[in-house]
Amino acid sequence: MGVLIMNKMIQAVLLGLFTSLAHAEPSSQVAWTPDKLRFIKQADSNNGKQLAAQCAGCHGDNGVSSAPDFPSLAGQLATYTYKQLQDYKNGQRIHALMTSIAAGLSDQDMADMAAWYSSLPLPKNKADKKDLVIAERLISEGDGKRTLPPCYTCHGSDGEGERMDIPALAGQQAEYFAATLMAYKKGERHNDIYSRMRVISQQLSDAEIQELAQYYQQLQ
Amino acid sequence: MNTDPLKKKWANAIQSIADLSKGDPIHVDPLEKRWAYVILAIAGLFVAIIMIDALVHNINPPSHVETIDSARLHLSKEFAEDNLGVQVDDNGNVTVRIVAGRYGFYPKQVTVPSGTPLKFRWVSMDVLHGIHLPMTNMNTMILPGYVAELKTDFPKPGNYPLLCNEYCGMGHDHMWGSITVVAKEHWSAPVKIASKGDSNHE
Amino acid sequence: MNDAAERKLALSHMWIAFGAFLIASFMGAYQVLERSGFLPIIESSRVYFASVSSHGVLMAYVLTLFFVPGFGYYTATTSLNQPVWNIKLAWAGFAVSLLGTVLAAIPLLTGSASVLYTFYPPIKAHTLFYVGATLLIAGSWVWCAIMIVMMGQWKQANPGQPVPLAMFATVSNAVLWLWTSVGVAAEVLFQILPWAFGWMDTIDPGLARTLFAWTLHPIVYFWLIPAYTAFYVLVPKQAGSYILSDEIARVSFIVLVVFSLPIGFHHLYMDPEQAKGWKLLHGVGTFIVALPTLLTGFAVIASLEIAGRLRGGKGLFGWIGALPWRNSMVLAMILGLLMLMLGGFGGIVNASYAMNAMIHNTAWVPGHFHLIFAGTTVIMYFAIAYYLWPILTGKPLFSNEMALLQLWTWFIGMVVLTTPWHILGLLGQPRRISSVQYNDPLTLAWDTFELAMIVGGLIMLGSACLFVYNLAKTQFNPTTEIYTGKVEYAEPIHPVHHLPEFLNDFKIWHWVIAVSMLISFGYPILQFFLMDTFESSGWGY
Amino acid sequence: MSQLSEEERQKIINSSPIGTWVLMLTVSLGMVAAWLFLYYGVFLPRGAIG
Repeated sequence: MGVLIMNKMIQAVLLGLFTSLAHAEPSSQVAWTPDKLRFIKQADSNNGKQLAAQCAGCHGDNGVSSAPDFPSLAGQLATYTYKQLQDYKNGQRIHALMTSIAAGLSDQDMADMAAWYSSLPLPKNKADKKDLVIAERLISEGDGKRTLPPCYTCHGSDGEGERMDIPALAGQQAEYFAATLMAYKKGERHNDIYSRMRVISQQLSDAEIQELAQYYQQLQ
Repeated sequence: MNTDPLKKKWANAIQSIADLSKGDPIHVDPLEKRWAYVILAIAGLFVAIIMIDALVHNINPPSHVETIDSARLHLSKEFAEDNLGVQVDDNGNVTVRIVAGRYGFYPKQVTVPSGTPLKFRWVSMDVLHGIHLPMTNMNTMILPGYVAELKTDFPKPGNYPLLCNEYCGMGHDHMWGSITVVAKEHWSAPVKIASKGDSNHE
Repeated sequence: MNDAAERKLALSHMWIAFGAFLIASFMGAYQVLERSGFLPIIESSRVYFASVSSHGVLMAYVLTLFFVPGFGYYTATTSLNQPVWNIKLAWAGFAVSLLGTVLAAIPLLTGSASVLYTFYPPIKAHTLFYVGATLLIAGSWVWCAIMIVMMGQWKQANPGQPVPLAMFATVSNAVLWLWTSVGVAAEVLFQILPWAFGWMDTIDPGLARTLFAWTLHPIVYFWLIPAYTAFYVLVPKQAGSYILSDEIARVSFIVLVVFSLPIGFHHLYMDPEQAKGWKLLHGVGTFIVALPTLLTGFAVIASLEIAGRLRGGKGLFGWIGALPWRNSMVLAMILGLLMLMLGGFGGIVNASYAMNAMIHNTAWVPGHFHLIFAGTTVIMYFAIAYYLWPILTGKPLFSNEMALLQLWTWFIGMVVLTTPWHILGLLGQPRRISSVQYNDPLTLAWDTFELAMIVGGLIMLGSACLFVYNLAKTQFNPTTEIYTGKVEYAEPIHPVHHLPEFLNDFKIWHWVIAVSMLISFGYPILQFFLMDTFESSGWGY
Repeated sequence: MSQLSEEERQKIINSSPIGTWVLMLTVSLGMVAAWLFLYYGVFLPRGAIG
């Protein structure tokens, strides 16, 4: 993994050197061609279940994480999980552990695990009392003045996600959720094609991000 | 297709037109006949104006039949993420490349010169979109699988909202960006720096 | 001749049609309120787009695909004076269309088919919606077959005789609809259904839009021909006048059928998947199909002029005031022609090739087609219903006063609704938005027009309710009065004894249509199989 | 309803609809004017398209 980071650095330097010629790499190598979608649809979730055993430590036995900074994967769209694993492997998304883990996985492994997690029910967390008006407003109406589409238009009215790879958000760990949006906002995470999520998160205040995280964690 | 019946039908047709002279003539009021000439003349006028502008002055709707793999846009060279927006080639031709995807335009904002021929190349990364700049003729459908190319110019400087004008899903109302048109003399071609794409990625 | 069976058949069709119409009218009123943004409580894109989709399907498909056959069956039986051929089959067609309507309504109303009535692949609706729509259309083909058979039977029984104009017009519409529905049928059967059922992974939106364009223009004339039929064969009689020229009327119907088919690309002017040469060809054809409408306008107004002069109207325009304005059929035609004039102008602008860029997909477009369809077409459906209801139910119309009020309010509401719509279009407002989110001074100018549209929309909703109320009261009023009137068709000034075959049959015209469709759609469809296209997977919304 | 003799009726029925002719002519010329205005006054000034 150290090697990978080194590669990244070298890449950055090279890009810096030949600015005129250089083309930044795409934010993901994954493209949802009909073949790729069929490949994911036909994945073997039983094999995925066995492979996923090694992930339980962080992501929970049934893909429901107990550690606040690790995401729950249960009920996640297979396309989304698959794309994240690919992006880790190809270096478009960086994580101390995941980068090296993904490096050891084959396309088939990734598809199978993604299929297994998508077959599990979304996590359910008990709601706390405090009302989340700001989040509800953003999710159902967005904010035209900031060109913020309502969250539900892409992520679904029940946070269930949407084709092709819009992630399900319902029941996600609040801390992880907030950290992710903050990473998008700062540009530290950038594997969203055409920077769709970066553009949106840069319009959100930190407070709004916290409330959205809370809302989706308790959404069932 | 077997053409014999076709021939027969036409024979009949011609025969029956000949019959007209025998049978009672078609009843047409003289004024009605004159009215028929008037409407032919009106339709002819409109068609003539449209034809001349289309064939002589090249005033046509966007009809550039070109296919593209919408699923792999971000991996293509032309619509790679740091190749979008306004570009000027060595001959000074301005090309604007914008990707439409639910629910936004990428890039969200571009600045172009007024009174200058502009070539827009629009693509969709997902479903049907449409694009219209109110008070201009910048109007085209964007179909996944096709490049919508359109050449136009904007006579009046100003800030124009960039509206998606084709239903594309629940967020359709929110799908908009903007195009800023600045007077030709105040406009300068954007300097393309790879570090833009670079910063996106590190 | 006892036509009780035919009357039942016609009534059943028309009640489904007008039931759908009433439901869709409430949706229309809701939509004009919602999209104004004045009532934040009712703002909801989910409900709005479900409503727009249902409104479109109910008005464009259900209202028309039940009214046209209902009116057609009764016109056939009364003008030919022979029973409907194979009435069991007619009921079967009715049942299939009704089943299709119900099946499509379920996903539509539950918001799982918010793809608008033009389908919009690669956005994928619930499969049931496509199945329902297919059955709805398939059922209507039965009517086409029966109309064509009945005309054939009549011609055999009356060799050399001119087919009554009313029947000729009705059959022209049956022929038109058969040719028209080929495009959408091909799209649904070969692209959408296999894709919706998962037998195919992908769909080519370019081909789908091209095939839909095949249907999208002539379908408008399928809706409109019953109105023109009434203009020619019912109104003059009601006004106490005559058909100016039976032959010119036939020529108009034939030109409508033949030229409304090969011109669908004026719906694709702004599309990238067709080349400009083809668009120009279809554009020229579009101007040709305006001619029969202008001829019709002249002929039917001339019939009114004769009526007015017979009633003592003098001078250049004195006849206008002398017309029987209190006859619902005559009033409806006058108002219908006014709306046809306004909407027709909008249509000519749409048709004008590159100028289409000025208004494509803006509010101008719904402004235009509401004038032509909800205006001219539907107001004549009203008039026909007011005329036929006493005949079909055997009871006098509940209230002629109410009918006149209803027609006037429909006209006024329509003008108040569509004028701002056209202006908003020129100001660049997109047609298919549920709310205005743009933070831009340019778009703030839209508000006042939205307000006017609400007024127009509410007037029309009231008018729609009056219409259905009047029909229901007529039929279910416990009255002892018996109405024994029969349908009376207008006579031409110069009776026709002999007609050339091409003015008395469609056999020849089928070949003309086949050739023109081959020319105008052959390569544009073929190209998708020649160039290498990239098809789309299905998307949700 | 005015009383007309039969030949008066026939005369009216067979006379040319001059009122209609004038009416239609006026309307259509109005349309031509409006179309030309939109084409040269609104469409073309909004920028060439091709």
